[in-house]
Amino acid sequence: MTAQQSTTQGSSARDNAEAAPAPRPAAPMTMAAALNAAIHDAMMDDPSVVLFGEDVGPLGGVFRVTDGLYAEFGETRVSDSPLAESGIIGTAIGMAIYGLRPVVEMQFDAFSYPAFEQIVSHVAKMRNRTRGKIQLPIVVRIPYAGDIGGVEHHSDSSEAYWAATPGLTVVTPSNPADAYSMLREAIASDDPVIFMEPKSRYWSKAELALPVQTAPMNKAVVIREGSDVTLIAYGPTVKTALATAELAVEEGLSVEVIDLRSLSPFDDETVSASLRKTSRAAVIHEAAQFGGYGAEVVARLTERNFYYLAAPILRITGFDIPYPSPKLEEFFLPTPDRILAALGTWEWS
Amino acid sequence: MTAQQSTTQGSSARDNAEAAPAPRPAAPMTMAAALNAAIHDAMMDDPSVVLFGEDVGPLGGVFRVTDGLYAEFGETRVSDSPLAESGIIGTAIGMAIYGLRPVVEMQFDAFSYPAFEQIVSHVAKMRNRTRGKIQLPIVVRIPYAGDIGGVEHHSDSSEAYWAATPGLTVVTPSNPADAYSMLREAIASDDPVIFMEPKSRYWSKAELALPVQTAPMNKAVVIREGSDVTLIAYGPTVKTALATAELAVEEGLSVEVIDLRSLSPFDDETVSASLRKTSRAAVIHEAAQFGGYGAEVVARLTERNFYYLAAPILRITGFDIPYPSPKLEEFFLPTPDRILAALGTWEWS
Amino acid sequence: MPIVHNYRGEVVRGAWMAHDCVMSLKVESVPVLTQPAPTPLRLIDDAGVAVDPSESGGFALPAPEILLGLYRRMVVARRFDVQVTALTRQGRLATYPSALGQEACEIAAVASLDTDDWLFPTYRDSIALLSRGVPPEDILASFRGEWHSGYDYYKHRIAPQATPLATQALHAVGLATAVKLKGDQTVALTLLGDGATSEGDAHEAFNFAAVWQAPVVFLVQNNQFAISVPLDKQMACRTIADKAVGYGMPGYYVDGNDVAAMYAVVSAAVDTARNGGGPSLVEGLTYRMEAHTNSDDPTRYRDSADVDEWRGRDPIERLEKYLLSAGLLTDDERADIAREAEDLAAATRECMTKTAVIDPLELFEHVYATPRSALAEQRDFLANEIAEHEAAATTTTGETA
Amino acid sequence: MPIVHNYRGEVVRGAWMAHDCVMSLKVESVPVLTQPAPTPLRLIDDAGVAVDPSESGGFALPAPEILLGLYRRMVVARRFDVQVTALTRQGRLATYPSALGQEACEIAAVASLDTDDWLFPTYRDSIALLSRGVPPEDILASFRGEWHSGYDYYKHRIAPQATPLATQALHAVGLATAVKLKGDQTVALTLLGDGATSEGDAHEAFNFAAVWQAPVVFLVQNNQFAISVPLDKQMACRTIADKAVGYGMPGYYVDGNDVAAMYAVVSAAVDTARNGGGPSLVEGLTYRMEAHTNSDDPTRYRDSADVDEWRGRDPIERLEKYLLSAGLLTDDERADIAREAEDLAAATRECMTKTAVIDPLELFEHVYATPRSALAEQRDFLANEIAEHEAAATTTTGETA
Ligand SMILES: Cc1ncc(C[n+]2csc(CCOP(=O)(O)OP(=O)(O)O)c2C)c(N)n1
Ligand SMILES: Cc1ncc(C[n+]2csc(CCOP(=O)(O)OP(=O)(O)O)c2C)c(N)n1
Ligand SMILES: [Mg+2]
Ligand SMILES: [Mg+2]
Repeated sequence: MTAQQSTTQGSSARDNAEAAPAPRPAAPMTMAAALNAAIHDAMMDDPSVVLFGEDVGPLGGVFRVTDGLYAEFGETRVSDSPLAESGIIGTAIGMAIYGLRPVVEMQFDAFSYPAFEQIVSHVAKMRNRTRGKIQLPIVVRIPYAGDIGGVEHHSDSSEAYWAATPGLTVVTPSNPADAYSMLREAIASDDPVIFMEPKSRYWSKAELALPVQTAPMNKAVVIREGSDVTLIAYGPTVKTALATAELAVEEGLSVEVIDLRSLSPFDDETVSASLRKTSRAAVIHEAAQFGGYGAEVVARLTERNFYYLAAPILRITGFDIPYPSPKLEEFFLPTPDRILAALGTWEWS
Repeated sequence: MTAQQSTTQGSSARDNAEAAPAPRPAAPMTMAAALNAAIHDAMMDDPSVVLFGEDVGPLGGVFRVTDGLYAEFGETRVSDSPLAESGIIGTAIGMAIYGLRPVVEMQFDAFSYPAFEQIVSHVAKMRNRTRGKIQLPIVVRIPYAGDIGGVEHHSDSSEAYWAATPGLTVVTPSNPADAYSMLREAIASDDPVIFMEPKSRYWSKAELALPVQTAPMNKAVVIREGSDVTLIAYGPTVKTALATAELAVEEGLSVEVIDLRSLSPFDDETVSASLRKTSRAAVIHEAAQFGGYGAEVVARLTERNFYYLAAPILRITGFDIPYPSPKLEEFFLPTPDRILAALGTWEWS
Repeated sequence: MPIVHNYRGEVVRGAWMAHDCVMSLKVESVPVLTQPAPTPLRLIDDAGVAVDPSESGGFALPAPEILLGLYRRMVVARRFDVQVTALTRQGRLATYPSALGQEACEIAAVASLDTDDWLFPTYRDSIALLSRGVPPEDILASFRGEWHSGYDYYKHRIAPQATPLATQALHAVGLATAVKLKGDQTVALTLLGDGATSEGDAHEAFNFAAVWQAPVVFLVQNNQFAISVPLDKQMACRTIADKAVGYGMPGYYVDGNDVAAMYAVVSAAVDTARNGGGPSLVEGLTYRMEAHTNSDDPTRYRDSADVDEWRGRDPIERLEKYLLSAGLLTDDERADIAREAEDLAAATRECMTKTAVIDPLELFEHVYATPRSALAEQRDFLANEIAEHEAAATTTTGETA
Repeated sequence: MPIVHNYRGEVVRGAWMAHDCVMSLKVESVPVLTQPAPTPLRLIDDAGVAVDPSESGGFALPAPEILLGLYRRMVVARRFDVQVTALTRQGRLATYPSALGQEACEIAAVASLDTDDWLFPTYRDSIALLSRGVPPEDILASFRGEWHSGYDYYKHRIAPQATPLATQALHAVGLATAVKLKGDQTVALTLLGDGATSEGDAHEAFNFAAVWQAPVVFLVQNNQFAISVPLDKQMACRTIADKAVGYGMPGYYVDGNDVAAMYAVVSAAVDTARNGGGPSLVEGLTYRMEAHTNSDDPTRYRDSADVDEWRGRDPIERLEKYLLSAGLLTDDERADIAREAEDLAAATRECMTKTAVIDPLELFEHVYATPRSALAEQRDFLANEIAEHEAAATTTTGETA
């Protein structure tokens, strides 16, 4: 490859991504299937997209997200790597330097930790280090969070680590349509993207006519209008927030629900606008509260909207303990009841 | 070793730590020397304390914190390990299971990242995993932060990663007396402790009569009384906060300064008390702001003291970018001027 | 038998496969191997016939009572494994990684250890725990999702079953190093899978162990798959034992379905470690007969033909054939072993009927040795929530009553 | 010359040190080595005398013009290194890790690569960058603290000098794999230190490269120290080349102060990679003559006697002796080389007089390709702050005027 090609790495891919295939008839589709379709379509459109990781080949991934891709695209573009996460990210970096757009998988997010150095010291910093000369269009897919009855290490929520790392873009879909649209956008992006997939939502279904394009992946979306309070959720807790909003109706409480979608960057505009309307907000996530992503949400919203707040922004999250074993996770996970109870602690004058 | 001994691991060490050596005459001492003395005295008091890492032996560490210990205690208790951080933490875990109390060093905090999995998945979780049957009295010393003209990877501030991890205790001294006292307490603790040493303060001096005992390491300390605003700092920014308080006097502003000392746990009592007195606060750290430790400080203090706040709690921190190269770090680091300017943005009615 | 000179000019007699690259090897306690690499060392062949001593690399067939003991333990262990797999299929456990077909490796490992030695197992090695005396209910606590791990580590000298691959190998090396520093005689043995050897932690563990001459044995169960990934996508060297060369420790390539060979080699490696000879790497070539876990579907990535072929190399049948032909296994003995196995299976089913009720408030108890007020607050919060729910529940029942 | 059978029954002819454990080796392009291990391969001995071909493991002495070119590049590179070390002692640079004494490895590496090949260097390898055409001011940008890295990566086909040890080896393997997927002819060569081989990333890089048969060459400069830690605390195998065995790739153990041998072996390894023969591991046994960096104090951990001994094995003097005795180096040539070296030194001093002014606002420019409003706000904040300070400054001067 020539320096010419190299320095224009990615842009061609972006164009390709825009030249999307013809719409297909609507069909009910799980989030896993939508992710699969997104990778498939991206590989069709852009020959520089390659896929590798542990068990992503013939098996199709332990969650079957890459099902059939090995058969269709073959060994050169879809491959099972040796079992080493730092090796997966490190080699993806080298491939990206040469102009490929690797899509790699960390089988479960606790298993992304061996790759922490490659992600934090290189994936996040390479572009800044080289004054923009080298960019790394890598997508790191990470199935995260719990509520699947998984044994230890299979239900972590690692988003706080990635979001705290300048240079990384961190997004997470909560539904099949976003899963397809955001993954396409992530693969087309010239920035490295940590793409966090909520395991518990893999089998959630929606009627989709692909290729579907939803809001840009760096935008939060108000998915339910309300006037009394804003619930801020992402990934697995969006469903919880919507259920809470339903429940709240009986209590005469009008709840607005925001799906953040993008954890880094944070969409201040959309969220602050909602907060200024309702004057009350709570952020909901599975991860432990202390130092969790919710802290940033509370801090920046309070800084920017202090005089609009009728009450402190609440965090309804996991406890400050390691994620529990299957028989105890129900006590750990934020529930609509717990969220409603928390809202009840506010002075509602 | 028998199960008996094993299950009582540590306690004996704690007793030893209390039986401190006779006071020595006061002498001016750098933080590096105080840390060295703390390790030395702990090794004297407790034969189960061992020290290893990269270059901690004959060289005495790249910052000379372990200077002379190899000569005094010999190869069996002080050793240079092969060059592998995951190996250092992983073997420390095994040693702790057998009843030793390893004190290990990560040469610079960006170089703790290869050990991230061992720290997050094992050091932090082993005690909970085993229902308290196995505890890991390990101290991980991490020289952190910048302001030393270091090249890339030598000035990171990784505290947000550790503080967000349940199971870890994270502390950081800002002066020689605390350095000695807190490190002694960390080594005597039955919990694993991430001991973060502010590089830029290694050569700061104080008059010390060892063994000195300061406040418990899980306590924050008000190091300067004030009535108008509370500055919350830790490690390298404590000095900055004090300088700001001095400067503020001219502007007729009475600034209270808190040295957090413990990042996890967070001393809500002490900090909230100060905040309720001054009704205004700002947290100062070197690390990037987004998802940084300051977010937790702002979030929990606002949750707990909302109706006492005259203004939003501010964060004066590094920018949301990778730590800059030496010639540009001055623009990145929070300065007294920048902090004062920030306080000026509040409505002071 | 290869003779080579190391760079100190000393004559070094090498170990299996790793011959002329080994310098840290203490030969006294390790029999010299003579078979041409890379046929795995075997003492009893597939047909159950003892291998000619000239072919057995200097390793002697273990004594009859030892073989009988290994047979009993394998039969009992398999019964447990099959029982738990069945229970898992009934949805009674969150997950269970079966060791079916790997009994020779698992039992040889445990049988080679003294009571004071330490074992560092993985999720795969439940039958090793069983064979070392951990009660079924304690083993199953984690797979039932009651708690992350549920046995007495210091009583059994077994670390928690590790899930993050290869991480436990470093723990074993650390413990073994502590043993050495204290001048104790304990040995640490850690079990790894073939896939796990690709992780950086495996490399760091091998290297730390060799440099520190730690009394540790690395037993790699090469069951030829890492979930769906076959060995040839995992490494390009001939055998996993080859990897020992790069660390200066002996590497042994052994038929992992021949419990006699596994026992002979692992015991020798354990002796070497105990006698100050440093670490060894033992590869047991075997096969994972079951799916990776109950949630796996092997038909997606391997031929049933291969599975059938390996069924023909069953470690238990092989030893049984030998014992029978050697007249070492009586019908009474077999009946007795079968009874023990069935009793264990019954006990295992029985323990599943008791659901250990774990107080959710215990979630806050063990995270730290030093109490934290913030956690106490959260515990109280949960206690309240639970109390309110129960109150609500009773009132509802009250109403409906 | 050893002949062994791999487990497919194929006859495999091995490479230096890694003989009979190598199966992935394509021998066509790799000369067969016959010297007894573990004397490092040498083509010109310490005294500057050419080694008898029967002793040279089948590697031929490079042609005179190549040797002359290597000599020139080493002399020039050393002059640069010495100059920069001097400037650093004057406090003009933040830091500089010198490669003094390692010129044979550094120059042989660069000389073995085509312009389209890629180099993945470390902080230690500035003279390799220089020899590949990177201007002094671009090399020094990072050590002067102007920016983290400062040259044109795609023009020179050189990745940023890596600081996190062994991480760059994986980048090299990834790039080489991409080359293979695209069907290109490019080769990636990465430089590592002896200490770096202990990191998990080194293991993963070696293994991925071997499994994927990536066109990559791992050149380990064994300068026998990792800052203060000597090799015997780093590993227990005989040589770093031994490590190749566990990956199924050829390992070469070479005198790292003999540029002729280093060039011959590294070029052969590069050819092997280019011709589809997969990766190789080359160890150059050398010595770090300077401190680790200017902030290091070697007297704390090594004898000056060792340093003196290695000064006697100087790679430049050795080749010079050979060239002179062979009548290949004229006085004019030497004068010309000296002039080139002095010119470079002058240019290096000159570039230090120019302080590159970097706009602090650039700090926000390259973090993301996709603009972020939050970062724009922070940039504006800093711009304001700077403007105000300047305003304040001018008013003060105004007053004092
Ligand atoms: C660090 C890490 N990465 C990924 C996984 C997910 N995982 C669990 S088992 C497994 C395969 C392990 O294969 P092997 O080491 O051969 O052991 P086996 O399961 O065959 O006994 C994988 C990839 C994990 N547990 N840990
Ligand atoms: C992951 C990591 N750990 C620690 C360091 C700190 N460090 C910088 S150089 C060095 C020694 C490296 O030795 P070696 O690999 O032999 O290279 P050399 O400096 O001798 O060229 C260390 C420990 C680092 N840069 N990266
Ligand atoms: Mg396996
Ligand atoms: Mg070195």
